[in-house]
Amino acid sequence: MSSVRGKVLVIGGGIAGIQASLDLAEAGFKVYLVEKKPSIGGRMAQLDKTFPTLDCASCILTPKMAEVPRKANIELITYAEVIDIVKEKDGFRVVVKKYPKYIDETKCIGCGICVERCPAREKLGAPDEFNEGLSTRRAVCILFPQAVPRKAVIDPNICLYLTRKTCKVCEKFCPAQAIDWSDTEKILNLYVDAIVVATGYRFVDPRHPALSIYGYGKYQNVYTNIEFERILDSRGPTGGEILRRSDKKHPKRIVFIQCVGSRDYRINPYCSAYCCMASIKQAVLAKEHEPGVDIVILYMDIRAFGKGFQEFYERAVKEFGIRFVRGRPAKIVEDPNTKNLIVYYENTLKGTIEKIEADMVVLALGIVPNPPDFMKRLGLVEPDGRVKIKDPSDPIATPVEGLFIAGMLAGPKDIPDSVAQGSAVAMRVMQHILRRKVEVVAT
Amino acid sequence: MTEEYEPKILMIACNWCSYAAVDLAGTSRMRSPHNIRIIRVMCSGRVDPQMVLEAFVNGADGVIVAGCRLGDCHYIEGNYKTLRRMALLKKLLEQLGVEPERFRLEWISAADAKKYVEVANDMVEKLKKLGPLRISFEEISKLIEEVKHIE
Amino acid sequence: MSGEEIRIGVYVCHCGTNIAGTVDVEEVVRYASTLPNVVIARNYVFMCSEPGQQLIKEDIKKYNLNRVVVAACSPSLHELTFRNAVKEAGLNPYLFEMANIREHCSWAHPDRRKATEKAKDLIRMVVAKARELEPLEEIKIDVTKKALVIGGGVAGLRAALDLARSGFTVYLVEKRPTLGGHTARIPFIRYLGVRGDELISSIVKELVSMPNIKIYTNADVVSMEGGVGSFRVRIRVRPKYVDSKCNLCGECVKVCPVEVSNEYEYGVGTRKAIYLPYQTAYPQIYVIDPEVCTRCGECVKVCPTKAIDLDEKERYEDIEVGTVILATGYDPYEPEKGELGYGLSKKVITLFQLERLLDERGPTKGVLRIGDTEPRVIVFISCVGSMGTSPKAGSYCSRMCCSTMLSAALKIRDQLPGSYIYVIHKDIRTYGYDEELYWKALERDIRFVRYEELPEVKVSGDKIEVVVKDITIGEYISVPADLVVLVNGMAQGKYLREVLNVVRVSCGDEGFVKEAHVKLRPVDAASEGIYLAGSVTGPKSVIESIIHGSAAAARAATVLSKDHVFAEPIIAKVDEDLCSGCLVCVGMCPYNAISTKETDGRRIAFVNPVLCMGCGTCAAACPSGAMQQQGFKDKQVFAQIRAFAR
Amino acid sequence: MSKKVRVALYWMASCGGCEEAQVDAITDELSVIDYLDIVFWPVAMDFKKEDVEKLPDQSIDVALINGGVRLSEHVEMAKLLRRKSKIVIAYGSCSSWGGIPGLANLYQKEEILSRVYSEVPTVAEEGRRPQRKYVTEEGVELELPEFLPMLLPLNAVIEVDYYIPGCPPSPETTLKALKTLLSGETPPRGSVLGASSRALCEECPLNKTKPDKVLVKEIKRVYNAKIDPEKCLLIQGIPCLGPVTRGGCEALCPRVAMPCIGCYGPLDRHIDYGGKALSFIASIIDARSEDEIKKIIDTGIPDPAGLVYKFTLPASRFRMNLRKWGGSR
Repeated sequence: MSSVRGKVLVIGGGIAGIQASLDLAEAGFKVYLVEKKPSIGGRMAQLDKTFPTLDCASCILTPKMAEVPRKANIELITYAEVIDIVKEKDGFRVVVKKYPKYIDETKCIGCGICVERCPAREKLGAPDEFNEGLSTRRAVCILFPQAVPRKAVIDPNICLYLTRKTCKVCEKFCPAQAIDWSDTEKILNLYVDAIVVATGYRFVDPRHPALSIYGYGKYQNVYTNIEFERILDSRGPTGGEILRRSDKKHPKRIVFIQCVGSRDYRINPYCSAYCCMASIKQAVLAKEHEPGVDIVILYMDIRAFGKGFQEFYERAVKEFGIRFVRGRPAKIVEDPNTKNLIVYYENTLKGTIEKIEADMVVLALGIVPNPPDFMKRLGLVEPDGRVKIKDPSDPIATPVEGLFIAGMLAGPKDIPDSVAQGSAVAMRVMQHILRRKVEVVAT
Repeated sequence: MTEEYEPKILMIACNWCSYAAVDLAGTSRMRSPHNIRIIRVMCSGRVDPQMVLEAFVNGADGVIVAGCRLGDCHYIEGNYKTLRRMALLKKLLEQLGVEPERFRLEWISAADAKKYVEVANDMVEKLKKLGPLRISFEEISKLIEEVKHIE
Repeated sequence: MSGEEIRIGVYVCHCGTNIAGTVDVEEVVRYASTLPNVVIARNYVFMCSEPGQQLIKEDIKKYNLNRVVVAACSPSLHELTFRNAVKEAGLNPYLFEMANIREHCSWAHPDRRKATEKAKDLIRMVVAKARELEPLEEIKIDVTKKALVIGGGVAGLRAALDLARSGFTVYLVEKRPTLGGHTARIPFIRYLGVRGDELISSIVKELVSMPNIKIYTNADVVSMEGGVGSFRVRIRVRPKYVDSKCNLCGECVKVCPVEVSNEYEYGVGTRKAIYLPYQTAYPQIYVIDPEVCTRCGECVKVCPTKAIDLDEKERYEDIEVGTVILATGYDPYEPEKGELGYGLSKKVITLFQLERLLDERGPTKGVLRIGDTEPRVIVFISCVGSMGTSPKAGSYCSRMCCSTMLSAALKIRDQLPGSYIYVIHKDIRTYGYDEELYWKALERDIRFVRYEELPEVKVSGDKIEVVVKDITIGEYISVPADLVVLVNGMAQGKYLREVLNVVRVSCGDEGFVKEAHVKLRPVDAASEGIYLAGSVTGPKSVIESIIHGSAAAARAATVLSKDHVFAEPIIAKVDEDLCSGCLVCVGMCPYNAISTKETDGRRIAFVNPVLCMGCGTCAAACPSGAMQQQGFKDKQVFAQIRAFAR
Repeated sequence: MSKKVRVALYWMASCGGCEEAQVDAITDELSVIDYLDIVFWPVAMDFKKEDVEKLPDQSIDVALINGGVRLSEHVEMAKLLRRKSKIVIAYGSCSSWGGIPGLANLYQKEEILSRVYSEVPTVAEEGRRPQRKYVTEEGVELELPEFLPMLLPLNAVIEVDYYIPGCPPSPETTLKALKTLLSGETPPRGSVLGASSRALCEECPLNKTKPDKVLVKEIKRVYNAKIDPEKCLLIQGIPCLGPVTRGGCEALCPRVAMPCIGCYGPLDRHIDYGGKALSFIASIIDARSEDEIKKIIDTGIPDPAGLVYKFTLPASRFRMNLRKWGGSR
C-alpha cells in the first residue's frame, strides 16, 4: 500500500478495538489507537481461560496484541484519553489527553528491573488494578507480563521521588536511562475521517444498595467473578491457588450467584449474556484446581446460547458434577467464627425455601456499557447507559455520521461476537471514508 | 567428578505455546533448572522420532517434546500427530532399554509457565536418580573400537 | 549458495544488565569466535537499538558475512527486527537465526557460571543450524481484486454490499431462484423491528444498481482451485426456463396443472410448477421447477411475451477471485412426522410456519385462523430439534428461537387479546437486550410452563391435548389446545453439504462450519482467503448475521486492498526426484495444501505454497525425507541437535 | 572388458540366502561368470584363509561380503579381504546393516548365551557352554572364534565401498550392481548399487489404489488379517514398509499381498531408518484420544523394534539395547 486511504481513530484497546485497528491497518488506513491503560488488551487480558474451549486467554490474545505495534499504519497511544471530539467539514478533530508515564517509551526496554527495585511496595504500594486490587503493585509497574507496549509506568501518587523528592532508585538501576522525571501531561490534536468507540463495559457496582443482601465488601469471602478470575489465573495474586480472603484456606464449597445486577429492574433490566458461561467456566476451572470442592450455581435461566455452549454446560453437569439450582438468593449471612456464608434462597423448581453453607461465594456481576464522557455530552447515551443507534437493524452505527461503536459498548456479548463486531465496524468505516471520498471527487 | 552430576536435557518446543511458556517463565523471573536446552520448531507436529533418538545419541540424558494443549494447536491438529508418533516412540524406547523417565511428551500452554517449571524440575530430579545415559553410548563405542582391533 | 564459504557473525546482547548481569558476555563472545565458520563475534549493550543494528549491517559488508546469529531475547520479540536489519544490509533475511539467552537463560538462572555455560551451548546449537541455513524468498501472489460470495441470504447480501460499496467487484451466487434466504420470509424482526423482506429489498435494490456486482441466482459453485489472492471458480447456472421478457402477468400460473406445497411458505401455502417465489422476490421473473414440471407446454402457449423456453440448458461460467465468502446459512429443523403431533393435525405447526401465517403479506394476509375459527388456546413448545430433545436433533441450543417465539407470541397477543398463550419451555434464553421481550411477554399475560421431560401432544380427531409435567409444581398438567406451535431450531443448511468439499472447509459434529479459531477468528475459515458469514458457522439472529456479513467483508477487504499477498516461505517443499508418491503426507495436512501431480510418468506429492501454513507435520511424516520444511529442514534441525553435545 | 575381474566372495553371520542369490545371479543366461575370475568362495569351493593371505595386497578387484559381523573370525577375514581388495562390497542386508540376526542386539551377549545354552527346553546339558579352546583325544588343539558382544554391520569394522541391499538381493539387483562395476563406472564411495534412489511405493502396482488420504482406524497383523490382494496394504491397515524402504525389488512382497518388511533398507535421507518408519506408521493412525491410540498400537504393533528395525538395528543410531548400562543402575 503506497498512500494511506484515510485516517481513523479507535478508542479502546480491548479485543474489539484491536480487531478493528488491525483490519483497518491491513486495508491501508491510518489508525490512531487510544487506550486509557498503559497497555492494550482490555478485559480479555485479565481472563485466565475462555469458554467453552477453556483455551487460555493470553495464549490467544498475546499474538494479536503483538501485531498492533508491528503494523506501520497503527499509531498506538496508551495511557491517554479522548476528552473531546469536534465534527469538522470532512471529519473530526479529536482532543487527546496523554498522562505522564515518567518513562521515556523510546528508551524503555521493558526489562522490569525498575519494578523489582522500586521500594514503594507493600504499605507504600497501591492496589494492583490488573488483579482487581487483590494484590499490591509498586510505584513503577508494568501492567502485566504480556503488556503491549511492554513499558513501565510510574504512578505519581505513590512514587517516593514524586511525592517526597527522595529515592530515584529506579533511575539508578535502569539499564536504558529511560526514567524521565520531567514528563508532563500532554494534549494532542488529531484529525481523522472516522471514529470507532470500543470502550467496552464496566461491572455493576457490587456495593449497590439493591445488592447489599449479598454482603459484598461486608463479608470477606464474597467475591466478584472478575476477582475470582484473577484468583484462578496462574499469573494472579495467589499464583492460581484458590484461597479464602479470610483465612487463606482452600474452600470446600463454592456458591456462584447468577444475574447479580442483571435482569433486575432496579439496576439493569437486560441480560448480561456472558455471565452464565463465565460462571460455568470458572466452576469447571475451580474443579480442576480443587477436585474435591463442591460447587453450586444458583441461576434463573442458564443461557448457553453460543457455539459449543450447551455442550459445555452439559459437560459441567455430567463430567464435573457441578450442581445447578434454580433460585435467586434472598439473603446471605456470615458465620462470624468460620467466616462461612449461609445462603438463603427459594428453589423455584421445587418451590421450597432452602439454605446452603458455603465457604466462598462468587457474584456473577452484570455489566453496563461504558461510553466515554464526550458521548454523553453529545447526547448519544440513553438513560440506561446504552449508546443510541441509528437503525435497529444496525447496532454499530450511531446517529452521528462517521461515529461508530463496537464490542461490549454496543451491548453485552462474548469474545467472538466482539471480534466479529470489531471487523464489522472496520468495514463500516472503510465504506464511510471511501464513499465520501468518491462524493468529494464527484463534486 | 567432584561436583554433583547434572543431567543434560533437550526440549523441542512448539513456537506458539510451549516455547512461549518458557519465555513467560523467564519474563516472570521464575527460577527453572539450567539443565534444559531448547530447540524451537513451529509446531510439535514437526518433531520426528528420529530427532529424539539423535538427541539421546548426542548426549541428552533426557528429552522433552512439548506442544500446545490438545485442541489448542495453532495448526488445528498438529499436536494430535505428535501424540500418535510419541506414543509409539515411547514403546520403542522401552525396547531399546531407555528408562521411561528419560522421555516425556508435555502439553504446555503459553500461559502455563508454572507447568514448564514443574515439568523441568521434576525431570531433573528423576534424571539425577537415574544417572547419565551418555555413558551407555560411550560404552558401545568403546566395544566397537575393541572389536575393530581384533587381529 | 552451495560451495560458497560460510561466514558467520555472532552478536551477543547485554540487554543492559538483563543478560550481562548473569551471563559473562565477554567469555561467551570469546567462546563463540572459536566455533567453526564464525568469522566475527561481538557483544553490545543493546543489540536491538539503532546503533546495535548498525553494527551488524556494517559487519556484514566489512567481513562479507553470509550468516548472522544474534544471541539476545526471545525471537518472538525481535526476530523480525533483526531480519529486517539483515535484509537492509543486502543479505537474505532467512540467513539469520536467534539464540534466546535472556528469557531462557539469564532471567531463569541466577548462577553466573551455569548461565554462562548454558548461553554458550545455546549459541553453539544455533550457529550449527545457521551453518545449514538457505536463502528463502517470500511467496508473492498477485491479488485478483474481486470477491465471490456464496449464498444470497442476509449475511451474504450484506457482505456483497459492503465489498461492492468499497469498490471491489463481487460475484454473488445463490442456490435458489431468488435472493433473500430465510430472512425474506420473516415478517417482523424482534417483534417491533423491520420486516425481513423490506430489509432484503433495501439491500438488493442498492446492489442491483451497482456496476461492480454480478448476481447469479439458481446457480451453484461446482469447483474451486487455487488459494488466497487467486481462486479459480466454476459456476453452474441452472435453467429457469423463463427469461427477462417475463412481464409477471401470471397467465402461466393459471394454466399450470401442477400444484405442490410452497417451500417459501414452509409448506403452509401451495405453488404451481411455474411460479414466482414471492411478491418481492428478486429477480422479478417466474421460474419453472424442473423437479415437478410435466413439460405439458400449457404455459408456453399462453405466455404473451414468449418468455418461456422449456429446452433451456444449464450453462457454466469460470471466474477468478481473490477471496471467497461462504454464507450458505441454515435450514429450519424439520420435525419428524408424529414428533409432538407434527404432521398428524393441521393444528400442529412449526414456528417458521406460524411466522408465515402472521405475515400480512403471507398466505392468510396475517390473520391467524385454524380453518375459519380463531384459536383461543395457543401452546408454544420450545427447543424442538435443539438441546437433544429428539434423536434427530442436535445437542446444541439454536440461540434465536426464544426471542423469535416471544416476538410471535406478542404478535398473537396483539391480534387475539382474549386468547390464552402458553409457552412450554426449558430455559428462556432471551440474552442481552432481547430480555426486553421476556419482560413484555410476562407483562402481557403470556404463561410460562417449565419442562424437563418432553411434553406429550395427544391428537385425537381435531382435538389436541398437550400434557406436560410442570416442574415448578411438580405435577402433570393438561392443556386442550387449538394451536400447537413447535418452536423448531436452526439446523445445517441443506446446500452446505454440497459445497463443503468444493470450498475447503470442515464441519463440527453439530453440522456447522468450523472457524479458524472459534474465539479470535470467528469469520475466518481454516484456509487463508476464505471467510464465513452468518448462520453457516452456527445459529444467529438476522442482526448478528448482518454484523457477521460485514465482518467477513472486512476480512476479505484486508486481502483485496493489497496488490500482492506474501506467503511465509517457512513452508513445506517436495524434493521431486526423491518422492515415491506414497501419499502419506497428503493425509497429514490440516489445510489440504498437498495434492498430487504427474511428473515424467510418476505421481508425486505437490505442495500448494499458498495454502501451506508451515507446520511441518508432513515433513515429520514423510517416509523418504523428500518432504522438507524450509527453515526447519532435517539437516538444519539435526545439525542443531548434534551440536547439543560439546 | 578384456581381462576377467578377480572376485572374492565371503560369508559371515549369514543364512545362506545371499549365496543362493549370488549363484542365481552369476549363472544367469548372460553368464556374468564368463567375466569373473573367482579367487575365493568358501561356500562353493575349497579355499583356505592362507590362499587369500598369499595373494598380494589390492590384487582382488571386488570382494562381495555378506552376513553380519558376529564372531572374531569375521573381523579377521573382513580386514584381510579389505587389505587384498580394491573394492569391498557389503552384500545383502546383514552385512549392510546387520539384518535379521541384528535383532539379537536387543539382548546382551550374556542373555543370548544363557538363553541358548541353558533356558531353551532343548538344551542337552544344563549350563554347558562352548569352550573357545579344546584339545581332541588326538591331541589336536582346536580354537573357536570369539562370540562378540554385539552384531555389527560390515562398515563398523572396515571401510566399505559399496552396498548391495536385499534379503537376499534380487538377482536383478545383483546383476545391475555387477554390471555397473563391470562397465567400469565408479559411483561415489558408499553408494547403494543395483537399487532405486526412491522408496518402494513407486514400483508397487498397488500404489495406484491409494486414496488421497492414507489414514487408518486400526493396524492389523498379517497373520490374522483378511487382505485384499488388489488393494494397497497400507490403507488396509497392514503396516507395509514400502513407503520408507528403498525400492529396487520390484515390490515382490506386496505383489503377493505380503507387506514390505524393509529388507532393502534405508534411503539416503534417513538418519535412523527405524525412527523414520515409526514416524510414518504412527502418522497414519486416524485416532484422537490417547487411549484409542494406545489401543490401536498395542493390538497392531506389539513389537515396534521388530517391525521397524527388522533389518537395521545394528546400523541404527542406538545400534543395540542400552539396558545393561541404563536400567540396571
